[in-house]
Amino acid sequence: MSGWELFQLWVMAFGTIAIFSFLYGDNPFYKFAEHLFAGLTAGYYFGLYYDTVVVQQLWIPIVENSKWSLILPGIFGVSMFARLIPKYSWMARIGLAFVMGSTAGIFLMSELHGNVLGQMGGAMAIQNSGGAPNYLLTAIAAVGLICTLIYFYFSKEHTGVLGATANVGIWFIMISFGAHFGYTVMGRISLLIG
Amino acid sequence: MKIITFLSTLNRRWVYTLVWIAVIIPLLFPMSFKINTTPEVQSLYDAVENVPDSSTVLLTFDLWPNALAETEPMARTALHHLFRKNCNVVTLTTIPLGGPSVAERVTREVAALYDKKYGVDYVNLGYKPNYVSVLRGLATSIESIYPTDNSGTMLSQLPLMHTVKTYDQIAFIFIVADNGIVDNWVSIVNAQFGKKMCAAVTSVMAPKLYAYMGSGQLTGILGGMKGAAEYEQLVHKPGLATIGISIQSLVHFLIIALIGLGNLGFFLERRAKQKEARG
Amino acid sequence: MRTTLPLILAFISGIIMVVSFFINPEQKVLGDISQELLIWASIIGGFSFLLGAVSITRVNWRSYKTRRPGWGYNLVTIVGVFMMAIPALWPTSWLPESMASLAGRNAGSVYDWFFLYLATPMSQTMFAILAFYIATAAYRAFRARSSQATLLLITASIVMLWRVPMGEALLRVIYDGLPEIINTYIMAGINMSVQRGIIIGAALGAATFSLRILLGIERTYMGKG
Amino acid sequence: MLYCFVRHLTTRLLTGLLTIVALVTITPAQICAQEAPAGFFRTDRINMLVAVIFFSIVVLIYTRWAKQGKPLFIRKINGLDAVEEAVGRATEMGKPVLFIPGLQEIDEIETIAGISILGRVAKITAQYETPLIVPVRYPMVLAAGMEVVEQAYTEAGRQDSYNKDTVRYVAGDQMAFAATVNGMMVREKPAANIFMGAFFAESLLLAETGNAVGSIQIAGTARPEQIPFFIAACDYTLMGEELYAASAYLSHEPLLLGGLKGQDLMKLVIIASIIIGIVLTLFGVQTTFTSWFHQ
Repeated sequence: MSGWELFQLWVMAFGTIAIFSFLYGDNPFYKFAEHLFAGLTAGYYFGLYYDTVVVQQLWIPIVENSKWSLILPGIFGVSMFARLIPKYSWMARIGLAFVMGSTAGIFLMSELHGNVLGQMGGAMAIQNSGGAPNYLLTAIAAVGLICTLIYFYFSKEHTGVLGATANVGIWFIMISFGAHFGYTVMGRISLLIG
Repeated sequence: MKIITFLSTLNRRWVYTLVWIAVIIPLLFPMSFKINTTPEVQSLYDAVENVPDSSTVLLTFDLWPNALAETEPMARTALHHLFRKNCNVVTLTTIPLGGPSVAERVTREVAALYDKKYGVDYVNLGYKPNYVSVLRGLATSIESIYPTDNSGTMLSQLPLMHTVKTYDQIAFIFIVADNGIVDNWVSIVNAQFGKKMCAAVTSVMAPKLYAYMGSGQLTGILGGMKGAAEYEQLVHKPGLATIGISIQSLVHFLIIALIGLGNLGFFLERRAKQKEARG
Repeated sequence: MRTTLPLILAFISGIIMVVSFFINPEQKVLGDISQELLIWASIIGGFSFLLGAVSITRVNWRSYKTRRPGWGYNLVTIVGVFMMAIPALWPTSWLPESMASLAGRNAGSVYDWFFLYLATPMSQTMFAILAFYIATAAYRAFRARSSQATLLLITASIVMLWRVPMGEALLRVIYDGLPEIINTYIMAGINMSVQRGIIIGAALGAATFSLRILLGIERTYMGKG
Repeated sequence: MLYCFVRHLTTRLLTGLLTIVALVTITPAQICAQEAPAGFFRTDRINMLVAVIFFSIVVLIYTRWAKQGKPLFIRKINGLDAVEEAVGRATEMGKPVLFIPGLQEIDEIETIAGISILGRVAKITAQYETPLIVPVRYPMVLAAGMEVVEQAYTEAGRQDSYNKDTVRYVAGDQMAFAATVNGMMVREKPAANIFMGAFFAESLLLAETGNAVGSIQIAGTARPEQIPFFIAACDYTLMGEELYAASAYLSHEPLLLGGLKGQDLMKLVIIASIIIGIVLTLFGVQTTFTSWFHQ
């Protein structure tokens, strides 16, 4: 173990112990590590966004491939910094409009097409397990889906038939959340062991 | 009555020490149990096996630094599996913190074992903001979204990128993620461009993906350290996950015991109160 | 003008995306416009993240300047920012050949070293702490208060047993096919159908939210003034 | 009882179903099953065109009805009675109520829902003059929170008893926020803790300390991975969309109300289509209807 590797080990140990100390109560040692981590993250973002956006997405295409049209998004991007000055903060909205508009356009399509229609297609097919069609599983899948949707139906009081289906729905939901609970606990423990 | 007082006043520090013990014992005396494969992991393995050899596969590192214990073993095993099949690997990430650095480091380490050359056999495109632009934009032209790779070399100088222009030249997408990005890969890329894909995710994210598995939008799921351990068995590359999963067993028993004990105390207290109310 | 122009731009860029979904990819004209819009959204998005990093530094700098209580910690944050940012932005040409790899963001740079040996362990430990909280919560907080919570805790215990090799072996002792039944009927059956219901519900919610942004009905993202 | 359920369905659902069934019959099967054809328009995505147009019409109609003040019924979310009950208990014991509107910025939907529920809780605490504590994590959420609480106190005619630091900015960082709020819980010993909004891993920390202090806890969040913890650790939990329904029910804000009602009708149409689809598939009838939903 060379001196340099020992130093590296010490630095990692410092980070780990400083954060673990929070278990035994909030202390200045933890506060120091916490604030250092916040700084490192912000610094990481500085380096990353300057390099991947300003240099790689703007400077190189303009200089190398002379793609002058990229100057416009560059200007809108810089106008985002107007948000720091309250008086001119409205200027940042133009750039934001492009981002929000295009993202909303894509999501409107992908959520309906990929998620709603895609999942409905899956719900109509015969579920198979171990290669063979499994009709019990198909029944469970159909009943579970319909009851879950009914449980999250708010336009009518949960009484009568609607109430009964919603009740079945809550039992399905509790089992699913139980499984989710087990998986989450498992995940947290793996992070401790890792 | 004595049990109730003991149960309700157990100090949290005791519980912490119990957890430490439950982690350290299996480290000292390793116990190994047979890890059998669940259907989701088997169909993921088969899907990657069916990818034609020496075709190009997109491997994503959509992961933050905090869940590397679960996601890094999956990425490593996937790289072993793909390089063994002589596939070209293009890596990218939609996560700003950690994604680019981990993709760079892990891919280079595993590629060195198979003496793969950067630029010819594998390329790291790195990170670009606004994941929606990346997922949707790669369908039309990779070069327009990624003018250069992660270290700033122009794509025109990388031989592999001369042939790989859009999703059409990519045979399979292997997603490694610890957040909800898999939903977007499925609802944008799989639904609109029909790319076959599978997802290796942290345990927290796994239960949701069964719905995508059921509708055939995903061809396989690796869930948390257990999924990673099964995949390592199938690829015959036992690594961090196989060791980790055996340690985990004892802590799981501890948690279940704690829930049971806690509820025991709760019921005894409630019965005692009811007796008092009646008495 | 301050509110109508952004709304019109948001509508136009949204409609371009919607229409390009229905138009054949071979159509050059619209294909290029939508691709160009995606690149713009990515670049502008990058600047807004850069703004985030700037404002964190500014907030800490101001509380350090005004000596607000705990200003020492704010100084630590500012030092952290520049510890990472300066080596990453340092042009390699200003360094002698031997030390060139220290600049920039690649493996072997100071930036990467700080990320690997300082930021990553801290962030991993922050999440590892949660394992302890789960243990104490399992003991002190998770109560079978109602029949629903009881069902949740029972299913959770079964799944936790099933997901671990030792636990799975125990389940096989009870009944050999039990792990497979758990996987098929609990995970790929009940859990799958409920997750499907939640995905459909969430997708409808997201689509409604996107529709409102597109038509300019939803304006909270523009903030006051 | 069954009759009213069916009647309720037919008045609105019929229109939705009729449009889908009509369109299904006129578009012959072969158009839908084709690869992306040459022509200008992707005819293989007609099903999406119908879905988007139908969805947009439904949501926009309901939003307009809501804006016009039409009476749109939303069932009372039973988590809300628990909230009123908890505040009542806090008043009897003369102990404060602690409310956290989630841990995210103001532009997140969950935080907006949390703030509107805060408005309702503040109105009750104003009437009973119960002390209220609202720790927040971001300056913008602080501003919105103060606005809502002050307005609630004025509406309840208790302008004088409103004090400025009910809503307080605690800390920016996730773990530091949890630690400080835990300190508050142990010191103030609130009778009721209400967590409404987006929560992450630290939700466990808050719920557990609240348990130790012995307060009634009611939580509401839309994040599926946090809901199980809240169910196990709190007395009552609003799950996923219930959080949004509760805020729409309370605030009657046209945007929220319209959207929710539109999504409800879509759910009915989806359930009906799935039932038709399964019946057709079971009988092995591969019609245009089922082919619509396969990518």
